[in-house]
Amino acid sequence: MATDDGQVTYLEAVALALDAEMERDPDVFIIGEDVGQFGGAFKVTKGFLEKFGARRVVDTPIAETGFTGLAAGAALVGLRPVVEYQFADFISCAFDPIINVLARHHWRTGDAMPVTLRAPFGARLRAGPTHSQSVESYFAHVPGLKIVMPGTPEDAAGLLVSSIRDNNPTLYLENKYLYRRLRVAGPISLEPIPLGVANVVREGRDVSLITYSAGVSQGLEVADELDRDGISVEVVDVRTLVPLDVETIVNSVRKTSRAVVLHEAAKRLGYGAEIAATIQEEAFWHLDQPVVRIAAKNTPTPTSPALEDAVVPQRAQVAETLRKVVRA
Amino acid sequence: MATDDGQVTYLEAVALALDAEMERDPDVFIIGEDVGQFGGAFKVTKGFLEKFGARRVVDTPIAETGFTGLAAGAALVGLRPVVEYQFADFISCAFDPIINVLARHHWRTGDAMPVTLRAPFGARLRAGPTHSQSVESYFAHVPGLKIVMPGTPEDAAGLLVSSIRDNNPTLYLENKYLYRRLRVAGPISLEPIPLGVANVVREGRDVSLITYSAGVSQGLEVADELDRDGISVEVVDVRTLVPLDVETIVNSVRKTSRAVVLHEAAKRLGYGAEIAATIQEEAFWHLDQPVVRIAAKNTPTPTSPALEDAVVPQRAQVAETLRKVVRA
Amino acid sequence: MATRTNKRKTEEAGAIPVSKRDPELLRRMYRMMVLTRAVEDRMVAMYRGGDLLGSLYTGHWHEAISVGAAATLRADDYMAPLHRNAGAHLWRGMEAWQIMASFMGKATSPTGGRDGTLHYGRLDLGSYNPPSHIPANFPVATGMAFAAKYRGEDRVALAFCGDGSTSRADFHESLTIASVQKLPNVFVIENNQWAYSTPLSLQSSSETFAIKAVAYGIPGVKVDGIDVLAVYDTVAQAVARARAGDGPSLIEAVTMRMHGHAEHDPADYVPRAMYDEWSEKDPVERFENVLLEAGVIDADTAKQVREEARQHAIAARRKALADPMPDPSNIEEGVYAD
Amino acid sequence: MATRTNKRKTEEAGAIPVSKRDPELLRRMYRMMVLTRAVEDRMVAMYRGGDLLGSLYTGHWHEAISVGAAATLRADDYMAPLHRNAGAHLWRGMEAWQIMASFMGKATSPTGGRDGTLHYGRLDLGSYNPPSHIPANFPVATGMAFAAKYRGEDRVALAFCGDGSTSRADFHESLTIASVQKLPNVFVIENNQWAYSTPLSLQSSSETFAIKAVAYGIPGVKVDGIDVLAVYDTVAQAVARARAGDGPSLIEAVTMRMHGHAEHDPADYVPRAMYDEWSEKDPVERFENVLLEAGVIDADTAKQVREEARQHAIAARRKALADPMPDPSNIEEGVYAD
Ligand SMILES: Cc1ncc(C[n+]2csc(CCOP(=O)(O)OP(=O)(O)O)c2C)c(N)n1
Ligand SMILES: Cc1ncc(C[n+]2csc(CCOP(=O)(O)OP(=O)(O)O)c2C)c(N)n1
Ligand SMILES: [Mg+2]
Ligand SMILES: [Mg+2]
Repeated sequence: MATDDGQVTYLEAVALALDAEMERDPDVFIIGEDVGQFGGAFKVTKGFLEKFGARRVVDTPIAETGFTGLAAGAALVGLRPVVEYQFADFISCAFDPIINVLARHHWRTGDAMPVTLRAPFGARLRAGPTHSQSVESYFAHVPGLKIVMPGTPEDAAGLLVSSIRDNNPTLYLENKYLYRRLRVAGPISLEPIPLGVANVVREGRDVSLITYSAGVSQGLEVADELDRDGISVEVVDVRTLVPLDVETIVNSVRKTSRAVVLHEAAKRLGYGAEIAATIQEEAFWHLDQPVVRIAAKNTPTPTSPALEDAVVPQRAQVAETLRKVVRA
Repeated sequence: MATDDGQVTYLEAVALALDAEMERDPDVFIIGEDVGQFGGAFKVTKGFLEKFGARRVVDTPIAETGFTGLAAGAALVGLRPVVEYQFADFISCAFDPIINVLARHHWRTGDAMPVTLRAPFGARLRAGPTHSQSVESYFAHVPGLKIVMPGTPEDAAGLLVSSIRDNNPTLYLENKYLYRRLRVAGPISLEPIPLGVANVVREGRDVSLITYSAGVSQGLEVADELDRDGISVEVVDVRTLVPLDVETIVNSVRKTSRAVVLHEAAKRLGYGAEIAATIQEEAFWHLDQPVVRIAAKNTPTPTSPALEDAVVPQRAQVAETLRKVVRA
Repeated sequence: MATRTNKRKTEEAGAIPVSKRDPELLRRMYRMMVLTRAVEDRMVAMYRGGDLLGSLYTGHWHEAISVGAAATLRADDYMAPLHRNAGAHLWRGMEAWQIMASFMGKATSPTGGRDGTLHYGRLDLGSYNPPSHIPANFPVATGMAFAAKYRGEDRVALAFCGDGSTSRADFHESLTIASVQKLPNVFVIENNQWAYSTPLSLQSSSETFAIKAVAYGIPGVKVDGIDVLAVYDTVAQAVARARAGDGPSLIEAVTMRMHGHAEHDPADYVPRAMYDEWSEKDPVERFENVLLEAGVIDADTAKQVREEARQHAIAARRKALADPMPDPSNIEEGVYAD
Repeated sequence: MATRTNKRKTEEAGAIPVSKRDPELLRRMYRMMVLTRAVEDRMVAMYRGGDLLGSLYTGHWHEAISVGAAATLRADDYMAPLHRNAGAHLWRGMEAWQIMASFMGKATSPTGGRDGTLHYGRLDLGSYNPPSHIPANFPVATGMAFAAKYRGEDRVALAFCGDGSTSRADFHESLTIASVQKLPNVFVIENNQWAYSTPLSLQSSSETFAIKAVAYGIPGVKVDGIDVLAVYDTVAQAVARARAGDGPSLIEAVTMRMHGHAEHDPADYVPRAMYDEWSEKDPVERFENVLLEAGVIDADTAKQVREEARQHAIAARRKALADPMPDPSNIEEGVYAD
């Protein structure tokens, strides 16, 4: 499934991991709108129907509440459903079963609930307020859910494998802007990457940039840019929001004494709030500066390009903030 | 509607404000499950059906998605619906229309969306994981919603009046543990209290306790207790989470140099994260200590008393934390 | 007894004479209905006496539905009950003391006191433990049925909900999916005339609840919910249909909620005349009379069954009372499975 | 043309001869259908030519439904459209250039470029501007109807959705509430055989979509969605019923989605034969022929109407293209109303 140039895109990484897990484990199936013959709105499951049949590649009516609850029931009796929401925005229609049926169940009963919830999310595609949402903050407060947000093709593959094998409901959020923009040399490893382990994707001395999803590649680009000016940015990809690898984050901040958190979700109660609050709790005496949050403005995501660019964090803004924090 | 001893409970304050607004403005109506003849699960609308009739006191089928959307449509063409969710837990079933229909509408179109969403929430009643949720964090990230969480009968009245008169969708969360536990001497003022203005409910020198809802009375009790040991706690009731009165919070922290945030919602991405992140952003150089969050454990809310008490912040824990922060 | 409400319905539930039925099964159903009543009566006393933590939901006049429907299942079938289904739980092996323990927040409840009241399902008995949100058990039941079909097993999944629950997303979306996927589901609506204080006229405008099956192209049958044999036959037929791979059915069983929504609710919104009318239609008494008339039991047996049930409930209370409250020290464990 | 699908249905839509109808109204409907087609054809070209920001949703073969239904409304009635209803918008006074501007993210779009594509409703024209979530417009339409009834006005609210949208919570819960409250709503299902790539067989098992009305105890009528007069008559009857205070109706109008779900979608999952069959049933052509035959228009008029529509679409494009893109400086304003 590599592209002509032998490279694997972020999207293909997702598809490869899903394919491998469906091959490996007959209890894994995929359910969602248009995932069958059509191969999904973004074509992640292209070819899956032919390969695995309609029994395991299940097209559903437009009924997010219903098919999410279905996944819960199937998981309770031993299957490992993977649920695709066509756009993460529509997961709002499954908010109730996710938080009340899936998330709380194991704690209440001890029964396993191995459901993976896959959803393409995010902005920068000029898709407007109800096709561009970052949904992690709707769910991160809810005990019992894991939240996985890969920022690279390698992580997309390894973290999806782990999500599917995990015995908990796992919200696996695919940044649709990255789908065809990020690519790495194939073949790609399908070894599971443990949930809850952050990745220091670039070591640095002067400031820690704590981020995830599209923030990782954006952060690395900015780090390269600042490097030329002699500013050394450590980029920490948290990879999973829940569980959060506080230790890696705190160690980085202890080293650099400065922390900036970056995500494309809106600022108010974005996950950056949790990260910033935690950093100052755990590494207060190491901080030379307050933790700064770079995030989208507290507005819906606009459609029109100049408007969207004004709302969602841009590279220049990230660079400028990092410079300011380092210089301060 | 005062009690025999001339006192007004938190619940009566809500009822009085709703009653007054319905008397004042014929466009205000109340809709929800069992709000009519039954007067609502907690009896906030007791007597309303007789007084205002079935036209304005509307019992609905069990259809939270549907009646929330109905409120949106009615508001768009000029009415001012007040929606009651029987328990805040069930607002999960209306998450989709609240965030996608109500919250984003004005920003998209310029049309007003004056809907008040009333929901009794919270723990300490031994009601278990799906009858005790604190729901503010599900919504606080969403642009376009206001979130109001009164901690006293006076505020319950004045803030409900303002919520109903506000031209935005407003989530007004009633702490059901306080309903019959808090009472003040009547008559109670029905003057609107502006949204977005925090209240320093007790001045102090040594530490700022930033809180809301049930945290206010709990915080005041603890402050009294610590006062006897010569510890002076300033208690700030933020009253509305969105908009948040950052200035009052920051002024308090600048004065005391120490901040503790208290809420009964779970810690991870509870609203305390936003408050703590903001305080360290805005008052970093005034802080003698990291901002500490006191919150429920990251578990669902248990039913059994000892379990629930172990999860939800208790007075002793609040006192101990404040002592520790002051001494550090 | 069962009335046809749409043309796709399968054969009318046959009025098999009592004498042609398995007397052992009949006696077990009778015992379970009597036990359900005794346990719930005992719990009402416990509620009044302050034994319980919070409120109490009971299934008075739902015994024929709970027991009649559950009795059609094999042990390896799935069940997704709600708050009026103590009888169905007991049928499947739930202990009376454990139900009580749930309403008391005891360590011995199925959730160890983490959840409480009606949240006492046990997956080891094939029964889902639902959250408060109704009818969240409906989509879950479609998942159980989906898994059975996926694996080529002939298990079925039976779910219950109330008349009020039919208004919700979960009802509509699960029936839509189950019918399209031809899942082995049986959905039973317990129409007890009320949803909390809300009467049928404010809940639904369809002629019956069974007729809502038309919207899903599946059989819809309305049945007398106080007649345990009618319930049994109707559900058995739907179960057989599901087991045969012919897809889901919807059954409306009509009864009356004879207590408040929960015991804290005096239910003074219910017209007295309704209680008067329905108090004549006690499903336990009715079944007892049927069995007495048919000679399946005699008066002594009936007396004995009732006394045993009473003693069982008393013993259950004693055990539940004596059971320990949970230890809070491990409360943060188990949020996540390993 | 309209077929009865449940007994509570009101009178069959009368087959009023064309000659007995208001020729002005007929000609306006014709002009609007032609204009809709011309505008959408132009937008397809614009999509291909790169004029638009993202994808394009069109309503080819939905023109009779959009125009026929909207034409039954008074100007002060409410409408809650979705993504196949350009014709209904145009009928109510939306400008073609403004529709284009929406797909281009222009400052002159109804949302000033904040929202885009199909999100171009305008409350000043009585039309709701929906979010992407389908059919969120249904509950909103019940609220509009509720407000009319609340105030004792005789306005009605008309809402459209697709076949796929009927599976969702919003459909079921809004119809449940509207029927219980007897709200002045008319709900139109545009059954175009597909929901994105999902065929009817994977979406719903009910015999028809109209028959789902049975679940709400309201009239349900299935109508030929390419016959604008049949649509008009059927919706008009439902509107009259709603206006008279007799409650909501459900109408299924059958057509075919002749383009992809949106223009990026080649829709190769659609069997060729379906396109072949349906390309014969162009609603615009059909209505033109009806009017020509009845002498309401002549060939010259038809030609002229088509040419005017084409020019109108061209001019609309020109204006939309020339319109400014929005200024980002005030993007944080307006999240909250004053
Ligand atoms: C989604 C949701 N909304 C509201 C409630 C509160 N509630 C609990 S039971 C009930 C009435 C249920 O009526 P019905 O379905 O007829 O069941 P019954 O109690 O009559 O058996 C309500 C409104 C709930 N549990 N879930
Ligand atoms: C709640 C929700 N889920 C999924 C989608 C994605 N989606 C947009 S349109 C569509 C198909 C709609 O089909 P139908 O209702 O038949 O309308 P049509 O496009 O055929 O006119 C889907 C799945 C959505 N908009 N909203
Ligand atoms: Mg009921
Ligand atoms: Mg369609």
